[in-house]
Amino acid sequence: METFLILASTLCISIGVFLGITGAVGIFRMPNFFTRLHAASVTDSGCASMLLFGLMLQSGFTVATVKLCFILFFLLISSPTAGHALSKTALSCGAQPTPLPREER
Amino acid sequence: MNIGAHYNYWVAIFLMMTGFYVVITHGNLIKKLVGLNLFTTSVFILYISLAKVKGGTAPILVPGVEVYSNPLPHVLILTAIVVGVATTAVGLALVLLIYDRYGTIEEDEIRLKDDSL
Amino acid sequence: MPELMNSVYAGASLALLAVMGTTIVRAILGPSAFDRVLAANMFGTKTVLLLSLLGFLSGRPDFLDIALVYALVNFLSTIAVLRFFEGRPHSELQQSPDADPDANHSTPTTAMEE
Amino acid sequence: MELIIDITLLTFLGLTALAINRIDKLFCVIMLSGIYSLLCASLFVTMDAVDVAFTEAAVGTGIATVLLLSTIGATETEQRSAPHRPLFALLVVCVTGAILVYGTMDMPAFGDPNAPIHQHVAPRYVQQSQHEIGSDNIVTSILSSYRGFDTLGETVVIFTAGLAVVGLIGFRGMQKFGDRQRAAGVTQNEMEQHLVLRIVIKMFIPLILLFALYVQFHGDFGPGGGFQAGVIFASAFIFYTLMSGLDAAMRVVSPRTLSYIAALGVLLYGGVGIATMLMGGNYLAYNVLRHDPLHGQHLGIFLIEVGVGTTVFSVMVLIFFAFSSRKGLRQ
Repeated sequence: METFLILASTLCISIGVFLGITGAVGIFRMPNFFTRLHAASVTDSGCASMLLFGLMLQSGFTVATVKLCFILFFLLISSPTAGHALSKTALSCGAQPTPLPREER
Repeated sequence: MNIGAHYNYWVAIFLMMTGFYVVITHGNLIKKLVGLNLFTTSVFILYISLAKVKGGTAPILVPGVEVYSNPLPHVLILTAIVVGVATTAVGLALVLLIYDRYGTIEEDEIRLKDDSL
Repeated sequence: MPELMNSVYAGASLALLAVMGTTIVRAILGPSAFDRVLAANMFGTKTVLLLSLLGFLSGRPDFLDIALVYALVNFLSTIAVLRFFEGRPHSELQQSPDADPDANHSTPTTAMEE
Repeated sequence: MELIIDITLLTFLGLTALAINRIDKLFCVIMLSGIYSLLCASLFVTMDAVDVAFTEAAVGTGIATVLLLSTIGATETEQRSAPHRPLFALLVVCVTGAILVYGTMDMPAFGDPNAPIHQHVAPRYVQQSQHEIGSDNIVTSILSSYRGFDTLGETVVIFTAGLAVVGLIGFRGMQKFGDRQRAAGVTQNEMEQHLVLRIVIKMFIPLILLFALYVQFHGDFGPGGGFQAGVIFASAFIFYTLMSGLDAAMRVVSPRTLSYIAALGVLLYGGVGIATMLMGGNYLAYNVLRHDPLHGQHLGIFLIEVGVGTTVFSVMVLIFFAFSSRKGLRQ
């Protein structure tokens, strides 16, 4: 049982970290703001939830799990909201999601 | 481990000097305040580095742990942070007032306007 | 077995540090103001995760309150930044294409706001 | 392992500081200083200073960023002057830095348990505070009991800073808000565009208030206390102001009430000291408050933490109100 828990949480944390790195590559390599926003906001929630879930498996039924749940809840709501508001503000300030040249698509 | 022995202090000094440089070279008042913040924070880092005990843990008592980091610098810095922000707020209020009077927050232009009076 | 878990935490923290480094580079490079906000926001989220991991790594996971405060504060500053943006033309927020500070200083800047 | 994380974070700090120096868009400087203070706070956690990290995150990243943003919103968003005599300054800075680095050569190594700082006073706090104060969090014990007088000073400083900000910039320009809004072409339903944001923030505000109370009253057992709780409580009000506008926020709690609350906090703190004197003890020696010294300590710490919390909360909200009446941030 313990081995299974360790395996499961290792798997979850690895997936989370992988998603995080994907987001980092996206935010670094993508050509303009809206594509970067896409890369960051899509991976952000996934990374956070997998990582925190992996940690929850390790902490068992303790106060730490409850706090992790709160953090997860907060991140899952606030980070998409921030992404949404950011893109909306960018649009209203006049930043246009320009189409990429064909070879970069 | 030899790099680690003094690295914290050196980075703290580097940050302090960066803040110092920002304060003395840049004429923009807000940037000066940000530089002053860098300076303050470097002092915080220095103090907290001094408080660290190798193998110790956060100074909140738990059964079975004997080694704790030194809590005294933590207390000093905790209050210093809040006071630092309060003073930053006063500084920013002064910047707003200066902008009201002079219409600029650049030191050179303020001095020019002072001279032309 | 705890050693194995510890190395997992350690590896994950290092990877998160790398991610944070990338976002810092993006925040420094810009080019537009929104990119910086995006990078700062992502940096905050990753800091929250790093802190949770650090709690487990040091064996005292009861300090997760701090991670919660980080999440809160990160959201607060992002919202404040967005309120700051509203009603400002995009051109004012755009970093000039060359990142060389000396070149920026020599060019006459755009008119003051209002 | 911790050393690697420590060194990496410090290197990031250095990078950020250099970037702050180079960039002349003030907005970007502020974004970077937000990142800088988050980095600092993570560093404090790796160096075991959880309470400090708590405060730095709430105050440095939250309040300072918001205040800086509203200032540049009300003034200028760009630095227009070139660095003043950069080479000379660089020389001065390098020489000073070199002298300081030379000074560190005599300092004990990082984390050395035999360093002089760990030999005096600190062992007493670590070993005795449990019996003398009865609180798990040694930082709270020192902050509010051993060095309660010091903290009283800090609270008064914060109170004074709040008074100074209100005295300097006040809440002027508020009647003109409608005019300026029309001049800027802002329609009334602008906020309705941000429906998602509005609903999310509305949902978060009670949770934040609850969390602040938890931090306030949990300070004996974990990281937290009056300073942090006050700032978190204030951040709920800042959220509300950002969402519904300054006028609405001032209807919830007016600046006049806030200044009364701030004074009340300081008064409570000082009053506990007077009470201990009247009951035959020294100033702020809580042992005499109850028959059992430990209960007395608990009561005293509880009261002064409440005093600190209310003062910090109301001063932060007051300062934020004063700054946002300048319309640097659109509400």
